[in-house]
Amino acid sequence: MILQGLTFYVFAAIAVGAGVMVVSARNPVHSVLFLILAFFTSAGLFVLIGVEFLAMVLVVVYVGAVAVLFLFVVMMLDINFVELREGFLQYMPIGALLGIILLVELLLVLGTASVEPEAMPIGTEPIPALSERHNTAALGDVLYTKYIYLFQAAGMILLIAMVGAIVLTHRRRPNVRKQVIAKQLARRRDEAVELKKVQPGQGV
Amino acid sequence: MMTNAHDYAVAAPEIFLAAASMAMLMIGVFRGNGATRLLCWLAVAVFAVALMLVLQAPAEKAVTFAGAFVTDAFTSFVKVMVLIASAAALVMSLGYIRNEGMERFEYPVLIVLAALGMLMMVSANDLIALYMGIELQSLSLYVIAAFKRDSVRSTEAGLKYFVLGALSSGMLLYGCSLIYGFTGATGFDAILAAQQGQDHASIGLLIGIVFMCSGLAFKVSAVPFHMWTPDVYEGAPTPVTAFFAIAPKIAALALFMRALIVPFFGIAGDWQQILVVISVASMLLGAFAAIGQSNIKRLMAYSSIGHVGYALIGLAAGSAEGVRGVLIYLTIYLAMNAGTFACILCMRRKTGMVEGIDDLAGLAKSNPLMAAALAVFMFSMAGIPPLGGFFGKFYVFVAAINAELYALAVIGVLASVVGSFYYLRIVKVMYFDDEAEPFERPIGMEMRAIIGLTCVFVTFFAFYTAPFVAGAQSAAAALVP
Amino acid sequence: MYHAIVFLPLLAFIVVGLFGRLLGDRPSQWITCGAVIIAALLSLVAFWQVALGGQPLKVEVANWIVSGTFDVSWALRIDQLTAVMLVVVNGVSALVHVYSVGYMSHDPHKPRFMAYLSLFTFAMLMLVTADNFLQMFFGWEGVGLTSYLLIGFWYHRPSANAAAIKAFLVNRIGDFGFGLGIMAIFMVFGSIDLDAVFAATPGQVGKSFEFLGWNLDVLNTICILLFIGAMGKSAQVPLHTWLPDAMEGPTPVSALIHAATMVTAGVFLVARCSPMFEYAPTALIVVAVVGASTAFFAATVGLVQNDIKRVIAYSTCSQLGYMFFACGIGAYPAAIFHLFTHAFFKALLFLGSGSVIHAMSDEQDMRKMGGIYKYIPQTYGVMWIGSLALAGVPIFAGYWSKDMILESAFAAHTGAGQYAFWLGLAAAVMTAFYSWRLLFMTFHGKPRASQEVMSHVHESPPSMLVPLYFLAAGSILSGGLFVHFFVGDGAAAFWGQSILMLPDNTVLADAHHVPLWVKLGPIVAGVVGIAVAWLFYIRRTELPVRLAKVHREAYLFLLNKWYFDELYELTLVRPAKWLGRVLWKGGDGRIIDGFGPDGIAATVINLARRATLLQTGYVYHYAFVMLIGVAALVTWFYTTSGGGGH
Amino acid sequence: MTDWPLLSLVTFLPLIGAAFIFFFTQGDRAAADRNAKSVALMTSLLTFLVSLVIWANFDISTAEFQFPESHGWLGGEINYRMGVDGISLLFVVLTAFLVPICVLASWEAITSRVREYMIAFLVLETMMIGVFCALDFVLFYLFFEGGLIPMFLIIGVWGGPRRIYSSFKFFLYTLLGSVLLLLAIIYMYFEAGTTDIPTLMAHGFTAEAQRWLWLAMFASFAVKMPMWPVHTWLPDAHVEAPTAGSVILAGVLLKMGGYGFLRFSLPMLPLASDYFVPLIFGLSIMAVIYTSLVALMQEDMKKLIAYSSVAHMGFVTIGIFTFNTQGIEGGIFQMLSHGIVSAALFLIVGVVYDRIHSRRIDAYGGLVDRMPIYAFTFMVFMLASVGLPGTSGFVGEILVLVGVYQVNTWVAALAAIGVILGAAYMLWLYRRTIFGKLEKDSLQGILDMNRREIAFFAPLIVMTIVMGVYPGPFLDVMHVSVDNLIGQYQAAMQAAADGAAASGQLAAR
Amino acid sequence: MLAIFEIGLGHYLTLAAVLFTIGVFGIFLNRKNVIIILMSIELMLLAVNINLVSFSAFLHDLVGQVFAMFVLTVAAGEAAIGLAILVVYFRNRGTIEVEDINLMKG
Repeated sequence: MILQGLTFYVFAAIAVGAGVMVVSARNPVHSVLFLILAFFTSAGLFVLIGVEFLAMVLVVVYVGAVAVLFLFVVMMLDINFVELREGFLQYMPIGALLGIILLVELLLVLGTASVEPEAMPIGTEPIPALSERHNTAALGDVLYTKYIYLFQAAGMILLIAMVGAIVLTHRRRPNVRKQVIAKQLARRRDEAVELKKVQPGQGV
Repeated sequence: MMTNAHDYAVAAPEIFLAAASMAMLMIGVFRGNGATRLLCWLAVAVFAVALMLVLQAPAEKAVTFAGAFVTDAFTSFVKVMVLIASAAALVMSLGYIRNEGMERFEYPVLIVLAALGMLMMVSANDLIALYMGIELQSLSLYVIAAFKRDSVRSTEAGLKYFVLGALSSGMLLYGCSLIYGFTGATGFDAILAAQQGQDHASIGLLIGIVFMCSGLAFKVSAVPFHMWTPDVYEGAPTPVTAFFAIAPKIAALALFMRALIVPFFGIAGDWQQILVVISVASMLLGAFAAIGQSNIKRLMAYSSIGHVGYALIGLAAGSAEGVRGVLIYLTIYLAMNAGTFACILCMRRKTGMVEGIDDLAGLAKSNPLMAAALAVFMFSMAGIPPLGGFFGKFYVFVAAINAELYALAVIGVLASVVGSFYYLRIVKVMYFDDEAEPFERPIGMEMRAIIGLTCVFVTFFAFYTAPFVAGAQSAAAALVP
Repeated sequence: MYHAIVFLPLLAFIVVGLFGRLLGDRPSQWITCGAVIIAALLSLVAFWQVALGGQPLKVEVANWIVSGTFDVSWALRIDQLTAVMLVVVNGVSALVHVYSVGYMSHDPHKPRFMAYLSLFTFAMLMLVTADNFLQMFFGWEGVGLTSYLLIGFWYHRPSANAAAIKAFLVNRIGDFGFGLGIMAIFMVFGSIDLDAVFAATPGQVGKSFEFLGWNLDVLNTICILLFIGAMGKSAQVPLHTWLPDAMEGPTPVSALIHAATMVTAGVFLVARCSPMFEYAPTALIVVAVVGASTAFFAATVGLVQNDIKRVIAYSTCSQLGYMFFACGIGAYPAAIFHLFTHAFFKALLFLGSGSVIHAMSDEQDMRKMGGIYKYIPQTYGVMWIGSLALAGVPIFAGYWSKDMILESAFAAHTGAGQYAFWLGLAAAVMTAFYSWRLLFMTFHGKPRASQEVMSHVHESPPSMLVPLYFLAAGSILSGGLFVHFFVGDGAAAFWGQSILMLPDNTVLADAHHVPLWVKLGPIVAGVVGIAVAWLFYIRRTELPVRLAKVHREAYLFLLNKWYFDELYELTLVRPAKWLGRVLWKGGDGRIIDGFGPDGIAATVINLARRATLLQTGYVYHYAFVMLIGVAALVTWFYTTSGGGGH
Repeated sequence: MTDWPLLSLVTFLPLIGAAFIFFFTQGDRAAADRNAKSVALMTSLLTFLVSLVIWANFDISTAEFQFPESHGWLGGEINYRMGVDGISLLFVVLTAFLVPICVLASWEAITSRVREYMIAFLVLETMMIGVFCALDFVLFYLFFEGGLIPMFLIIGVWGGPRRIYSSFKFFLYTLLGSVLLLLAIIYMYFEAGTTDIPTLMAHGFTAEAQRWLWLAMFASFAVKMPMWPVHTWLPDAHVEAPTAGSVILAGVLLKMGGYGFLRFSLPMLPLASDYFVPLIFGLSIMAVIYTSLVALMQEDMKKLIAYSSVAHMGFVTIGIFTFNTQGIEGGIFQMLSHGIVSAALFLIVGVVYDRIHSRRIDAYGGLVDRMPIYAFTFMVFMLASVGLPGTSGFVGEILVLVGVYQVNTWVAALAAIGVILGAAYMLWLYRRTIFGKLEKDSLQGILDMNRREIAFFAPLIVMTIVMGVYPGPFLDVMHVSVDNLIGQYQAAMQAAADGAAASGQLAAR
Repeated sequence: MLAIFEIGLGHYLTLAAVLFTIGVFGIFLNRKNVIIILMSIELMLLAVNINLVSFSAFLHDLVGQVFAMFVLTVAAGEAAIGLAILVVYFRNRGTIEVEDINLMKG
């Protein structure tokens, strides 16, 4: 019990600290790395409450793909880190105050929240006991049946992401020569070589 | 819980759109950018087919995919509008993308995908479906906002839209998570059931609703979540702006209505307060900020903010009359905006597109028909009878008065007077000012058709209001218990 | 026939007014003169039948305004009073028409002038034949209009235009009272038909109603309101200022409108309403006092005027005062009698002076005349006759009526009566004085005009002289001939129902039994006045100048007509203009528009500028605004739902 | 004959004409312009003819709405209903009468965009006639507001130098007033379940609701009227509008406010109308005296006449709110009369404006020398404007004064002072333009009115005199309807008094 | 003493709220470059996921996890699009400093 609690606090503290560093680190590369850290600790917290599959996904998808993508872009764009310019901090106090008010309210409301599963309506998807069904399997049970519609929609979203990323960033450079193997293979002799009769004394 | 063929049939338009989009993508990939024009017309045909599918769907409520997807008279009504708006936006783009070097085959595909997202939004009956629909639509929109990728303005628009959009979907999601947590369900019907017996929402749920509303308000660009609108409208390629101004607004408003009215009908008194605030703020800001504009696209952005404010009056009423009012409002809004943007897309000189309001000077002399049409749209937007815009306002005010939101109604009409000022200014520029350099002619057939049809629709709306009212009525009845 | 009397002039007006330029001068004159002469002759017939025959009648023409119980018709009421007026109006009008043919012979706008005259005649006839107050008001305003048109006939002259407007406006002020009176009558009696009102009058005695917040006696209030109208039209103090200025009009106009007919409409009104005034003692006192004051005031001013027409104008004013105070003491027949005689001799005087002016090449200033009696003997003669009649020298018409009035005033034995009597007597002296002053200054002494003018002095053409003879005859005969019917023993029979005098109003009868000195008073006054005038202007011509120097203030006071015009300019005209400008520039411009549309527009534009300033273009500001929205809403719900509740 | 939808015909006939011009007068500009003018004239004359037919078939013995038409429209109880009674009929005729005159008056004055101008005018005519024929409140509002659009364009496109300011002011001002009316309509719709005007008249709203509704309507009608202090749009609009625009503005559009009071405020909200009488009287008197004083100082002819319009409309409101026959009939008659007289006065200004292109009073003087016919015409209308007996202006004024005198003598007296001032500024105007010496060089060659101008002034003069001398036919039309109106009002007041008495008794127990 | 080690729903929600707020702060207080904003958004989504997952666990309801999974999917797509837009913007302007993104305003 205590161990569980302690683990939570440690992970939570690291997550928050990493979060703060993400937004405040001067070097964007550091920010990405702190983001990865935040994801890792969150994955740990997920495991703590028995949500194994999502913890996996978080690490694999996020850390493995998204965060790396960020890193890649940061590197690619070669962003020089700039100092804060003058005068930009003048609204900082108001903004911070507002954010903190919001946070305090959220905490006051949510910090003490508790739910009683019994009071909840029937028709939702109860988590089967871990002994009966793995978390991953349980998810798989519903994902491809009950949530097939959303699953397909997620597919469409990824399709859009792909199309969108390509359409925006992919450039055909007109002056770059590319090797087209098929073209090379399809080339015949008579296309490449032209025979000319050369009149004597006149040159080509 | 297995889905069967019948379930799929309910979602036929969406499935068709999804399939068609992929097919179009294939055509595009194989035929290259030269097929853009073909694909555009194909997309229009796809929308037409989807429209037929929507229309042939039964009017009674059908829920499928484990409660995540719903069709009824309301969804049909809205989907028809969304599809028409999308098709119109595409048709309007034809000339522009040719002239502006935007002829890339992904454009129609992305529009179809966005439309798919909108249809999903309209039919969403579950928080997850809501989110997925919104994202499907938004991601497409982010991309087409930045579609003119060599233009600083277009990409800046895309960037701003994306950043703020992502922020808003973060808020929306946060709200959804709270709603889920405090009701234990994501399905709208289940959420309603979960609150059975409670006449007041818990504060946690309320905060969830606030966050969700702010996310949705962002999508309809209601104040104070509107900030992206002017910049994005100005920066995005004009046909894209036209698209932005119409279809996603309609879909998002429909979603807004369903997401508040269906699951939270019992605590309407709570969320109405939110709506009243953002509605008033939108009307006022739309009216005031537009006055200072010199770019017509930017002006249209503020104008749409104002219009959303009016539409939200209907939602704030939270009644069947209110929903009816919003639907009628949106119908006319669709026609007015389509027509106006078609006119804006005709603002073309030898040097390229122009967007200044001053560029319209003396249009009444150089192109009287277009000027007349634009004037009709402007007066209609100002809500002057007997043009269509009046009826939109009329019905939302009907709802407001019925819900005893007198102050809201009074502010609304006063804001409409202020708002009419800038609409008049456009008429003034066209009719009273001296001639500027005329626009390039001829205007394409498709533009003429759109301007003509919408103009006739708006002008003579008074003559056939009844069927629309009846349709909206039954649609509203399907939504409001 | 009665239709013809009233509508012939209208017909003439329409024909000549619309087609005058097509017809030409001569036919226009023929048409108008012919129509009015016929009407005049018919009026004599009417006088014969109605007045002497004692057969009043009514002619319905058409209905006019019907609105609920407010039912007004066009109708002609021909009773004895009307018949007398018909004779006066049409008679004088016919003569003036004829006179104008000669007088206006050099004017380029003859048809217009003739048409106006005919229109005036019509309006005046509508006034005197009115069977209800509204029709009377129609005529009332109609004569006002034509008066306006004719005063401003020479529209090139700024002074003529100003005088015309002044006449119209001052009359409007009077009409204001008249109008309120009519409304009050309708409210009280439920009708404005004369018969109905008069029949119901006795029932209203002593009753009171609310008027402008006060509780006032019905009949007195109504009568005073009507009398305000009469004051305006008949140039009684303080609404007299327009009449002298009206002399800017052509002289025939002055004769017809501003001496014989229109200005007497007020007297006619009071006489016509005698059935009401008889029951309104307070109103009668007001009438008497105002009339007497005017008689005196106008006479004083007349003493020093230099314009020949103005002298006569003030004299008219003064004589009208006589008529009013006659009414005020209840001697309506005496008033009408004076009206009747006055019409002749005053028209005569005006037309005579017109003849003089004509002779002097349009010179009106008496100081530039003198010594012309030899050149225009006929005019000189008729002027004498007119002056004698005016001064009330026995045998002449004026004697009979004026004498009667003064005697009645004395006989009334009331405070107002005494006031009127003494002032009237004083005015009689002055009347005689200024009449002969006029005669002497104009015709006697050394010629003061330029040589050139004097060389052109000539007697007027027959078309001008013939009317003068007619009028001269009237000035001599109309008094003695009709005294029996108007105020004598035959009066009661003559007037019949048209003038009501209550049984206890025996003023007419009493007038015949006043002390001898009272009877002689007017004659003595006349003689004294003439004598003084002779002394001043024939015998000792330096006296007036000395007198004026010694009593400079008094002289200036009189010369400037008691400063009435200046007073009005200062208290009414200028403040109105000032107020108009202030309300326009300040009220409309600065306050209403400033805080209203323009102010709101400026505010809106200002707000618009601020609203666009919010849109900084920075993403983080946008995000911040969104955050503000969310935070505000969350806070709102957090605080309203009690905070932290579940 | 009465089976025909005469009212729809008279309402939409001009619209058909406008459509005809829009579609069929193309081609060569001069020819198209000529054709457009002819079509507009024919259409408006035909409309006038139809309106006369309506008048001829009108039964003056009943207060019912006649020539009724009813079709489903917006669903619910909002229907397309038309009908006229004694109050509205004459306004229809007045409108139809003035438009051909306006078309004629614009014949040569308008040289640019003639087709558009004629279309705007015909559309405007449809809206104006529709206002007076509509028997459904929403339909009424539709026409009421719809007229703003063509009028805005007429002022803005064909107006004077400050036309933009004026047209905006006109549009926004009137719109601001009207939108509150819309809310009132909606509220009434919910209270009574219908927007059918006769039904609403019979519906008794609570005293509290009446006051709010009344104020909302007042906002609209007072601006339209215009009443002091919301009148400032009028002088500007009048000054800048082209002649025919001013004519219609003064002749018909202002009447809509008065008509609104008569048709809606009085019968539907009798208690509130009674309650607000002091307000109306106060503002009206203010209008009469204030604007008369202001008019006195004007230097612009049109502005002067515009201010005089405000003053005259003050009489109308006074008359309407007397609640007695004379007052109301006087108010209506005054509106009709003013519709003709002020319209004519604007035309009068237009005549010289077309020649000299100045509206400043001091640009003129001595016109009678060169323009005697003009001077005569001006004289007639000037006199009618000052309410000289025998002209139409008098009948209305005296009826109003008689009516109000029975209610409040102070108001009558102050209004009568307005009459004096009215005479002052009109005579002053006349003197400065027509009389005096013709000294200005610009006026030396000025021509008198031509045949066309005489042609459209002649009917106006005839109407002015006829209505002044023999107003019977006009008053007869309204008697029964006005009596009915007053009857309803008195019944409502009685009922309220009874109710108060009953509740008082209850409280006493 | 032991009570604070009793980890309940509130703890998770608190953590999520803090992370969410940090994310929001990151967006509107960040003056450096847009990429940080994108990362802040990821932080927000992470917070949402924590919310969903913890609700799911405490409600014994699988839907929350399903939801979280979809959120993750979408977030990946969103990141891709966002970065793509960022790249084209960078190509056009040569900068992604937040201060510089204000070509359009008013």
